[in-house]
Amino acid sequence: MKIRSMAAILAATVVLPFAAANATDLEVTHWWTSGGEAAAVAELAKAFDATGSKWVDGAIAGSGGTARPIMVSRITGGDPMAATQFNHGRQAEELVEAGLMRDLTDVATRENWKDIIKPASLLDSCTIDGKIYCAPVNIHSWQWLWLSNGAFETAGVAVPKNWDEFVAAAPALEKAGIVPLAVGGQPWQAAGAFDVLMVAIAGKDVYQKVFGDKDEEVAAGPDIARVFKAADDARRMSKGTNVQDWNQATNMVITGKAGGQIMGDWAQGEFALAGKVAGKDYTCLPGLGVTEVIATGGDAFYFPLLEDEEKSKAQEVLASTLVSPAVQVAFNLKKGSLPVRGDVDLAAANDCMKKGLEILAKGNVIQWVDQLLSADSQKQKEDLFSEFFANPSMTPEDAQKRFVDIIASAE
Amino acid sequence: MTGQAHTGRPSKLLRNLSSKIASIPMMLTAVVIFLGGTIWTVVYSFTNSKLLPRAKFVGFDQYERLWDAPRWIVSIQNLAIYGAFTLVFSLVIGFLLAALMDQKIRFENTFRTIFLYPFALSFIVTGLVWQWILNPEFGVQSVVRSLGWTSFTFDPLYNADIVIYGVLIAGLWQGTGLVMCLLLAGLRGIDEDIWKASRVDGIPMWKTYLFIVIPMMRPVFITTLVIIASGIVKVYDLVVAQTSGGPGIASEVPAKYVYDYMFQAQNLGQGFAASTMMLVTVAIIIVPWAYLEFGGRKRV
Amino acid sequence: MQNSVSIRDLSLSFGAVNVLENLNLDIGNGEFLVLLGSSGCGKSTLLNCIAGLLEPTGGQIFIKDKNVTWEEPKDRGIGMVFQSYALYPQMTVEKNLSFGLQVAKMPKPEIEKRIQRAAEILQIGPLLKRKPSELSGGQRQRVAIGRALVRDVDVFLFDEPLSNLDAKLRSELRVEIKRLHQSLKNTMIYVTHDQIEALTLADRIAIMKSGVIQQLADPNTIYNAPKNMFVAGFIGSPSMTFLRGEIVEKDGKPVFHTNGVDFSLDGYSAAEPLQAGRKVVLGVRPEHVKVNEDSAGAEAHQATVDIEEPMGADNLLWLKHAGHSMSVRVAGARRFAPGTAVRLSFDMGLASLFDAGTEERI
Amino acid sequence: MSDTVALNPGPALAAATRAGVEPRGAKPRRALSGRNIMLYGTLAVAALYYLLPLYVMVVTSMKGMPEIRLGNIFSPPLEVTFEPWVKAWAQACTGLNCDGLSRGFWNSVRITVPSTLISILVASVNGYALANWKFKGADLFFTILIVGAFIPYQVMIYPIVIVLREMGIYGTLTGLVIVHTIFGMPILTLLFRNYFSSLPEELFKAARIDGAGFWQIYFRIMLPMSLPIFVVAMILQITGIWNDFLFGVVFTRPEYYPMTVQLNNIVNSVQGVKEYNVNMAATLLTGAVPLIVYFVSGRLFVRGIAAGAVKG
Repeated sequence: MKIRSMAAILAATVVLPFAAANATDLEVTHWWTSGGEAAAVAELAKAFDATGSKWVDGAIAGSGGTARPIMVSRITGGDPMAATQFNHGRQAEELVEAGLMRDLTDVATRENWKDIIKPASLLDSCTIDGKIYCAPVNIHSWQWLWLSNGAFETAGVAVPKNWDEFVAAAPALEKAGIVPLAVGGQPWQAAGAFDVLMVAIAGKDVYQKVFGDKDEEVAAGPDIARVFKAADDARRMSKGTNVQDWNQATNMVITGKAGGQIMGDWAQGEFALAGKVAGKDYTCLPGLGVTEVIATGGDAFYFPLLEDEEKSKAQEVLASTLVSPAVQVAFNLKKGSLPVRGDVDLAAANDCMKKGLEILAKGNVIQWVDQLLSADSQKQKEDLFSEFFANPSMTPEDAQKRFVDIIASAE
Repeated sequence: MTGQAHTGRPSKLLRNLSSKIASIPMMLTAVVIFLGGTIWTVVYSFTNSKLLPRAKFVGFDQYERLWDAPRWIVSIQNLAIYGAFTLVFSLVIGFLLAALMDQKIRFENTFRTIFLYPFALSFIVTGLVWQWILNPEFGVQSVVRSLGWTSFTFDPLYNADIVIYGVLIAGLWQGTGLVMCLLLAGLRGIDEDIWKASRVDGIPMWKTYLFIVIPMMRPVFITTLVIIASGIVKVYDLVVAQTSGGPGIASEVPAKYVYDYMFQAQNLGQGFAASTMMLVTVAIIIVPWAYLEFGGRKRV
Repeated sequence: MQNSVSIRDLSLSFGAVNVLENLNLDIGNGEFLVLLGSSGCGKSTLLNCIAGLLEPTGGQIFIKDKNVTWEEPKDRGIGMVFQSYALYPQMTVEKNLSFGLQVAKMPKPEIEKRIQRAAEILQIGPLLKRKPSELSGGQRQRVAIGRALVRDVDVFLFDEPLSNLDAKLRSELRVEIKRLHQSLKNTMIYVTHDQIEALTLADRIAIMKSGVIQQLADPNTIYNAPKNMFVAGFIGSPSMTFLRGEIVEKDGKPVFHTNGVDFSLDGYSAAEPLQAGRKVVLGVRPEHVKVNEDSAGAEAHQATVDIEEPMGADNLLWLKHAGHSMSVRVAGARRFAPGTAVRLSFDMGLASLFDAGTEERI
Repeated sequence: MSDTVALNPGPALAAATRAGVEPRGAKPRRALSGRNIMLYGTLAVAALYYLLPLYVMVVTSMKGMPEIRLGNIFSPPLEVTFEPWVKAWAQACTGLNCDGLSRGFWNSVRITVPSTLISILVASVNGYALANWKFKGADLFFTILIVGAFIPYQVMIYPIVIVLREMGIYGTLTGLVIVHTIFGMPILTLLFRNYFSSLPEELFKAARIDGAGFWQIYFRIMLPMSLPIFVVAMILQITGIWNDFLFGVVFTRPEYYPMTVQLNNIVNSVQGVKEYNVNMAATLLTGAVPLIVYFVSGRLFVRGIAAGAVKG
């Protein structure tokens, strides 16, 4: 206690001369803890601190699975933070329904979010009963196949331009001792890869029918059967990956130990960090080179209802800061994600990012699975696909049956 | 004996009052947290609570889904395998080490410290370091291969059939030291005359251990059993740190199912149903035993 | 005599097991009462009830005419000495003695005075600064007695205080306890399973079995006129010889008859008329039989020596007599080879006669 | 060694204390007998298995990343560097805070000290009440408690969040201390109950005759005789609480986050290169406190267990 009060006095004497006396501390929780992510968060913090309030960082590493229970506990436990990260989608739905979250409709109307936030589906995810409860900050898309140019050179085949070519090249890679497709052991990677395959192979409409409308018949139909066949190929090609984390799998592509990886756009941060250049050292194929779409997954900030008047005001300031153009540019460049508004200029973006921006501009977007399915169904899917990818004796037909069950029971 | 005011028996509630007051934290913990929490969990397992608990009852739906889930079945099987082997091996290894330590050896303190120190480390650390050692590219396998035996294969963490034994190796590493300590303490509590008697009678040492000493160590075995068994049921961190349940779902355990469904899947009802199944299993095994062991007995 | 401790209808049961059943007992002021019995007879339980360490299921306990049934031990005016001494290991002897007084918030000078007095009486002055672990068994038990002494109470309770000591120390401390009682004149209640302690120390002995007092009397009565066969058999070493037989009438007088041998009952004062045909047991203590080497004689009590056990002062003979085995005590100087034929005569005034059915004294 | 025997008068107590110190098995015969070779050989092999991970941790923590990628994990470092240690302690980032584990160290101390003390105090009083002042129904509560030892912590998070919220102490240090006290209670109460039951009952009776009440007997008679079991309880609690991650992070606010949260952040920084050397250094740093406690008091630990857990 002594140390704390001393620190408070110290802080008071130091801060007072510079900042406004009524600077408000807002605690923000998130699970962005890697180097690139932290740099991106720092942009948010810097911009917010400039408004006269203070960003108190509450980072919890270990992905949303570790962090979310903590956030939810604190909100329901009556000791909420001022703002917290969730993914686009339905993760915070019930907290909103329980009346624990702050309604941002005023800010959104004032700043005209309806018009500036693109694609509109992002704001739809934030909207419950006509009210807006979150501020989207970025778009992360999953639809990418990252290929190691070096690996294909070693195997003596051309770098594939789409999924089918990639599958065809696999035997050559294997012969050269290269794992064709790196799939890390974490369950969400296998499930994500399948979803990407679905969009690419079965197309947008089927995807929307299965996940959006929860159409069992389509899920049991031939289109999805083809997707499972492709997943079976992917499973065969992924044998020998033997790593857990996605970035270790990415590292296999970077070092040429693996031919490719289906992973979201955040993977390019790893390539950049390793000093690799898009087009020369590696190739990125959005939509697996088959169906060029971008799914609008990503992150948004939610604001728990606080009693403190000052803090409530600061929450609104933070919300508007997050979507402001300058912050969007600075944050997304560091994060490697796409901005949530179409009216900003990302000249500094690299090749792959630009490809994404183009697709986005064309409006080839879909809602990502997180926005369509409940976390529960997502978890069931993860269980299914992590088992499927690890267990060669599970037939695609059996897997599809279980997949249909999950879709049937989804809400 | 006349003329004395007849003092009646004081109120039952007030007898042993200090003891009762002092036990309030224990009673509250037992009743509010353990019992109350359990009942609450069981009640809400019959609801379709998602992120937040809510009382929309759906009967046995959650249980039907639970027992249809391959992952739950695998978790139960894994727990059975892990539990049986942990129980047997930690008792056998722990007892063997304790018996060896009890041979008036030199450097007893050193050996004991070596065997016991892993217990000071968390399961997270244990899982990490064994993941590292069992990693085929860096660890034991690569070292043996680099020594010339190139076909040597030892990759338990990447082989779905044996991954749970990889977890077992780490779990035993962390826990057997404590078991050894407990049993060593138990051995030291045996009257020396027992050894003299069995020596005079010419009973072989192993027989003395098996038929005389071990039965005499019943109380310490019970304490040990409680500690080991409660650890087995709760196993979670180790698996998360070492394998994250993989490859696939091959090393999933029930506690992880509970946690994942409660928090990652945001399906409290499902998590509670899984918890309830665990609690029921524990209750069926433990409650009668615990009551026999700790309940009815009078202190002599 | 005013009663110091009175027990009324005391019962205690653990679950379905009755340890004490409707027990009544009055102990006079300054009396030394020994509770004697084998283990499990309820004697320690009774003592613990008196001390307030066990709550009775029913009945009442009075100390100095005050109903203390539900009082705390400390409010009963008792001190207690335990078999294992129960000294607080972390405290010095002095602290052990003063602990209870400190708890009672007694002024320091008074505490010191009492300790000095106790130390003098028990001759433990030089030990006051030591820890219990540095004392011998006998010293520890003295300190334990001292702890009761400093409390300056009316009633002393001893729970087998000498059982953990070796034979020599035991007899020494026995004498000391007796001396203590003589000088302090407190009421003492003493639990033991050792009949020698009981006989030597007690003003009165209460022999217990299965939670019931079998006989309550002075040592002499207990020894010579036991109330029933249990008491008769329990007291005395070696045990009283029991001969099963019946009363027959001979020459108009009742006579004890067994295995074709008659015992005249002259000199035995029976409490009830001895009818012929009644099945009875005759009890004879080893020292109440006279052995004559001369095997001829009018009385037909012929016997042969089976085994001889010389014990120094005494010589114990195991005899075969009329199909019974019988122990007889003779002076140490008189030696008998096994097989020797002897003639016995009995001192019927000191013998006991019990009903074979009820086992009660007739 | 034998002095401990003399210090304790009660036979049971003496046996219990001595028990922790003296080996009792059959005596060894010759120095280099086949039996001895077997004996020490087995122990040495076992010791290797237990030491290997520590060795790997230490060695890895002193290598640079390039060396880790190349070499095998058992080879000693070619170039010893303490960079990973420095980084783990003072530089590793969690979100915006780049001050490594040092940030959480004092929090861990602030959590561990009161939690250990209070949980031990409560559990020892429980054990004492159960052993010496048993009241009707006490066994029932104790049985529930023992069964409670088998409940996975995760299951109890929600109910406890609710209880703490209703008490108004959610997110406070007090709340966390209570949570640690609750979950330490079953095993500790079992240990203390067994220990106090093993003390001679006559001592307790003597103290009651002397007029001491519940608390006086506890503090003045029982506590001074119970050092060994308190050491055991302390070791168990310090280890458990220091290593706890879940409660520390769920039931407090960021300013109280213990060291394990930073460890988790360093080890699980998913989106970045896995720095094994920093991970290992962080692991060792986090484990240092319980490890030191073990190395220092391991001897008392066995003695305490001998005194407490053995008696049923």
